[in-house]
Amino acid sequence: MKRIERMKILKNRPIASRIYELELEGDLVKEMKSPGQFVHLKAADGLDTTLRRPISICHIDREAGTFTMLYRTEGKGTQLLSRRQAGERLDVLGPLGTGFPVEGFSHQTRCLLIGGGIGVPPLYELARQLTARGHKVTTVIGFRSAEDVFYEDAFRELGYVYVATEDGSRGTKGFVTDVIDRHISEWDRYFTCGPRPMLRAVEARLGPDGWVSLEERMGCGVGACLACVCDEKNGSGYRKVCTDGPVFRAEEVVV
Amino acid sequence: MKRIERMKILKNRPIASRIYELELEGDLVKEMKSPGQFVHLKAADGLDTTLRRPISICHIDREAGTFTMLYRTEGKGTQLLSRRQAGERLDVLGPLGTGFPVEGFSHQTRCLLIGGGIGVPPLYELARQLTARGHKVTTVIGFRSAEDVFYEDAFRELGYVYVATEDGSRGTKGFVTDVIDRHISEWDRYFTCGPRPMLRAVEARLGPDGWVSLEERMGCGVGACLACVCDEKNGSGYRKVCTDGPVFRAEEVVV
Amino acid sequence: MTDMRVSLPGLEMKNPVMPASGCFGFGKEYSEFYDLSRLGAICVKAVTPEMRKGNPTPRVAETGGGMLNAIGLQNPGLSHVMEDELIWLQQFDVPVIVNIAGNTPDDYCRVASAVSDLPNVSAVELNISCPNVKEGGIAFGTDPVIARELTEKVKQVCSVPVYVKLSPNVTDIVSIARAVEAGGADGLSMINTLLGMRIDLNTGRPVLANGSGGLSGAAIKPVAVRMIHAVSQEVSIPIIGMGGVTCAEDALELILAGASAVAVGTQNFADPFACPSIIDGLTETVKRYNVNAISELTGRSWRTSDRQILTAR
Amino acid sequence: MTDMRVSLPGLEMKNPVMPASGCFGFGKEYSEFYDLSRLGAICVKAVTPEMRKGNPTPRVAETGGGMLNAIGLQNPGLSHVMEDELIWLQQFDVPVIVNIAGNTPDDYCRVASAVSDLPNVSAVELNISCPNVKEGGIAFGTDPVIARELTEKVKQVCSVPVYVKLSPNVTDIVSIARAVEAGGADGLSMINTLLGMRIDLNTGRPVLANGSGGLSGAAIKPVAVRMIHAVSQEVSIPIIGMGGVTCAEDALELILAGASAVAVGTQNFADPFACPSIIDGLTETVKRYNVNAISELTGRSWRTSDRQILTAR
Ligand SMILES: Cc1cc2nc3c(=O)[nH]c(=O)nc-3n(C[C@H](O)[C@H](O)[C@H](O)COP(=O)(O)OP(=O)(O)OC[C@H]3O[C@@H](n4cnc5c(N)ncnc54)[C@H](O)[C@@H]3O)c2cc1C
Ligand SMILES: Cc1cc2nc3c(=O)[nH]c(=O)nc-3n(C[C@H](O)[C@H](O)[C@H](O)COP(=O)(O)OP(=O)(O)OC[C@H]3O[C@@H](n4cnc5c(N)ncnc54)[C@H](O)[C@@H]3O)c2cc1C
Ligand SMILES: Cc1cc2nc3c(=O)[nH]c(=O)nc-3n(C[C@H](O)[C@H](O)[C@H](O)COP(=O)(O)O)c2cc1C
Ligand SMILES: Cc1cc2nc3c(=O)[nH]c(=O)nc-3n(C[C@H](O)[C@H](O)[C@H](O)COP(=O)(O)O)c2cc1C
Ligand code: FES
Ligand code: FES
Repeated sequence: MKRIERMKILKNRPIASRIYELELEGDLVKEMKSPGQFVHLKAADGLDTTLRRPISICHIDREAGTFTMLYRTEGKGTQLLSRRQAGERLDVLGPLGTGFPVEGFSHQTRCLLIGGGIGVPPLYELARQLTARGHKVTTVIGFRSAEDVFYEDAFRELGYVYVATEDGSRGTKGFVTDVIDRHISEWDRYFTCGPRPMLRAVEARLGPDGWVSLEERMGCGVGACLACVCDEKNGSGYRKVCTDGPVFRAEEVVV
Repeated sequence: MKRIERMKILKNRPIASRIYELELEGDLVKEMKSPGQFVHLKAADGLDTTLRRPISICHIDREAGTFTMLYRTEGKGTQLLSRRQAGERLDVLGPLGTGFPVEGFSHQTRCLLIGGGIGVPPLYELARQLTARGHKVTTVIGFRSAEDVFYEDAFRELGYVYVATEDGSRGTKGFVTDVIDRHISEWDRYFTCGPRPMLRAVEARLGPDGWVSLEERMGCGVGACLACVCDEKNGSGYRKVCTDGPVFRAEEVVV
Repeated sequence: MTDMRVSLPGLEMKNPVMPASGCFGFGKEYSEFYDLSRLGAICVKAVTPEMRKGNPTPRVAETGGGMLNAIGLQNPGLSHVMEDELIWLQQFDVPVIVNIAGNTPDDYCRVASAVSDLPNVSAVELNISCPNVKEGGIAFGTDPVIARELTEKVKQVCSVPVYVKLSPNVTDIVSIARAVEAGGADGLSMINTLLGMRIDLNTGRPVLANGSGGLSGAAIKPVAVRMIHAVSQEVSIPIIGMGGVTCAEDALELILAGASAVAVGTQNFADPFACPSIIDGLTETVKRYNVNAISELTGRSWRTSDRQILTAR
Repeated sequence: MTDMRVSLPGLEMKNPVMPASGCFGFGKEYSEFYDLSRLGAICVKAVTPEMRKGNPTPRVAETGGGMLNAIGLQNPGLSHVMEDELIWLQQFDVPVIVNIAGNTPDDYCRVASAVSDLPNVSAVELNISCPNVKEGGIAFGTDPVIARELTEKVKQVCSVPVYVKLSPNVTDIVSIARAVEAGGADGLSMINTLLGMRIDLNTGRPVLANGSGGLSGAAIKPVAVRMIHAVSQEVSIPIIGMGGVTCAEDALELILAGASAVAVGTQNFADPFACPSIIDGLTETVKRYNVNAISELTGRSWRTSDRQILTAR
């Protein structure tokens, strides 16, 4: 049976401009396996938020029984979340969704991870699991400006990292696709998460042999309300981001 | 100009069954003079409470720049209030309303203060101000049971105190009116605050030569919305509890 | 122990709580959280004769104390629902209500007649009030004459009791309720969502791709209470109440207003265990009342004539 | 600096923000908090020809994200309002709107004709939608023909512009809006409160002595946005928008939906400085938009055809 847990907040601290690192402890961690899955959080008790908020799992530490998320303060929910303190309990539903595949690749597959802004976090657990399995990881991460950059060093420990910023204040000036155009030629599989325009540009360049992680406004987060659908590429139907995704094969859905 | 202040919570602790003592510090204390006035509190930020909550001023410490309220957890607002911690700020509008008179009495007036349950708190500041002016204070306070009793000792420092409990677990068994019937014969003025049935019983016994403090559901707390009216005794009109009251001459309004 | 069972046309319920249509899919997702047999009944997502894609996204938006949705009746269509979803639900010991939507009376009749032949379908609920479909759908719920005719037509072809789900977006809900009762409805469901909209301050455009959507959640509970209170005094068929129920106390409020059973919608999203915990909470809360069966509380707000204390125990 | 002035029939406003009728008395109480001349306008409590006592208490109840009220039009009557309240308001440099209620068209005409002769009364607002009066009051707001006739009659005797305040408790608010426009209304105010109820679980009876009341506050904002969005596209008279405005962003949302000015009701109770802080906030927020005057934002949600980013600056 699935469940929810009031997990203990160990850490909730800013690490970049409007970006917070939130570490939680609890039993649910045991069920977290696949990178790219997400949890559905109640940011606050009471009437201030009617709906939960979906946030990706960024780092699972199964031994410590903890996991980490990174989130950006956008609206009400994430702002309330940023005020929560270590020691408090947070109502967590998850892990939910279908994440990135890490099995079934041939030996030492060259994996290209491309993340934009708040799409970067799920790639971190992915990078860890891929490298743990002996694959080669190159990460391209894009941000607006130097103060928005996070986890660059963390990724560097797992492979080669390129950073792009729109204003050029760190790394390559421009978008992740500029980095790809200039620096990346050899890769076997790609894995990407970020804003829609970025996903579209990446797919246009790299073709269908990859996986994309999508965002959509959610109601239930578990597949019951049909709020979070995206279009299937071939076919007339919809897929649900919360259960069929958030990770899809690039060829499967319209980004 | 009137104002609101985010006052600092110095203390917020339980002192009897479901009764909390809340001490606040701030500039508004300078404006607090009349016993029986109240403040209008925002129990929590956000959507959980649309309206403020009226709570009586129980003790003004002008030198320390603090004042104290006592409240009972009833519904949502007071429950949220009870979770607020020392050091946090509380949004306070006040002091509001017209309190009990303490001037204009002849020398050593024998004052009878009668309070029931959560109607007791405003009588404490009243007792302090009356005794400070050399008047004699006798207090009769009624509760449901021993565990509900509060401030008995505090009142004792200011005069004679009778306690009644409905179940007889402390003081006289019965209501404040039972105490009055049995023990009180000599008094010049009375001052009462408590549930309506108590106020009615008190007025029926002691007549019009006193002051009653009324409760009514409030919207604005400042006289603008007309939510909090009570009937005038002689006349077809209404009086506003939040501005004309909460304290009225017993002969003035229908209790 | 208060008797929690309620008995409504076609529905012998263990307790008066069910999920509201559209907020529980066809049950599969929530069956991963708890045993669906605990529920008083299950009301499934609206079914139309053919598969429907629904509206573009975003389909939901949060609002103060509530949310908007414009799913647009996405569903796999009658035959898939019958062959897959409803069969699957047979494993649970719980009455199933099939919510039906359509553009024409014939649409409603086709679905009603087909699903009512299934052994575990105990009732149908005619969604004549979905605010998120352009053609026809809304008129059924706002015109008493049309609402009555639709009810009559469905009654002729449907072998299980028919509940009609009323729209709150009307001047006079009592007249619609009376009309569908006259048309033979066995019960009423109320209320569906209020029409609402949010505008995105950055784009200046509505947040929902559909423009407007249906408002649900705590925000609308006072509207539901008032309408159930008004309608229950004017009809003699039972009401399944819904609108903003988040806890046992809310469910009780709708019951006191006049509902015989209560459906929980939006709260399932905030808490996947909403229904079972409301059932547990209600079983506990109802002990405060001096009644042998929870059904005695239906409509007590207008049955008792003075401000007596109801919680005598 | 964006030009914050808005110009509506009879109302030259410094900014588009005013208190909503019934939530601000006749201004005296809030004048103890700030200078009323800062407001775009002032809309006073409903005035009837004779003094009215209103409903018994309790008159208010809190709800999820909102509140219910059933004040019942308590007011000191026309002559007292004219001789005392409205004269007192002359000291402020702010246009005054007199909200009018009544049981008959004649009631409305008497008050409108009398107050429109006062120098500082800039407009009247016909409250044809107060849910808390039994006789007549509500029908004016739900029947387009009656609403139109009432508007016509008042227009004949009233020397200042006439705004008609619409009820949201109708099936088709656009038809009422069109009718009062045809009747000569100079502007619309919308929305009044939704009908709602709360039941006290201890007594089993409605919390409000009146039974039902009017729902206001954040909970109803999506309903207000949707109705303003719909009506503003169908009429050519301006709209004073209201319903759940708690902050500058909410005010902006109503403006983008189609309102030319915005009234703040319930929020005054939570924060007596609500109006001036919304004015300040709006002055700040509006800078994000590529406009010279805030009036350019009215109805932008339907005037712009695609999802362009509005916040260009
Ligand atoms: C599968 C998935 C994984 C995500 N992972 C992360 C992450 O790791 N870190 C992170 O910072 N953000 C992540 N997001 C985005 C995050 O959910 C939104 O930023 C957040 O919900 C905004 O909430 P808010 O209350 O601050 O904003 P508001 O705008 O006040 O939210 C209002 C409503 O809109 C929804 N909403 C608003 N923006 C988004 C969005 N971009 N995607 C989905 N729903 C939205 C909210 O959930 C809420 O229901 C993820 C989204 C999805 C769908
Ligand atoms: C002038 C005045 C002075 C008061 N002084 C005190 C005091 O010193 N200590 C104390 O414990 N209580 C006092 N009260 C009562 C106190 O205001 C209520 O207990 C409190 O508002 C309940 O809020 P709640 O959210 O816990 O209850 P809920 O029932 O959830 O409140 C819902 C709504 O009803 C209103 N309400 C509920 N009960 C009352 C009530 N008895 N009187 C007025 N409004 C009510 C609330 O303000 C709120 O708007 C006073 C009331 C008034 C009018
Ligand atoms: C996402 C969503 C989808 C819904 N779909 C349907 C539906 O298909 N058929 C229907 O009759 N009502 C539908 N409703 C309305 C609910 O059944 C219910 O009447 C309404 O949401 C009020 O209850 P609540 O406040 O508990 O959510 C839907 C509501 C939501 C929030
Ligand atoms: C306590 C109270 C009294 C009201 N009295 C009136 C009134 O006299 N006349 C009127 O037209 N509207 C009246 N209203 C309705 C408001 O003017 C406004 O239309 C409604 O409350 C929605 O706005 P809000 O959500 O900002 O409060 C009243 C509202 C409240 C809460
Ligand atoms: S969020 Fe409900 S189906 Fe995906
Ligand atoms: S509470 Fe508004 S007038 Fe008294």
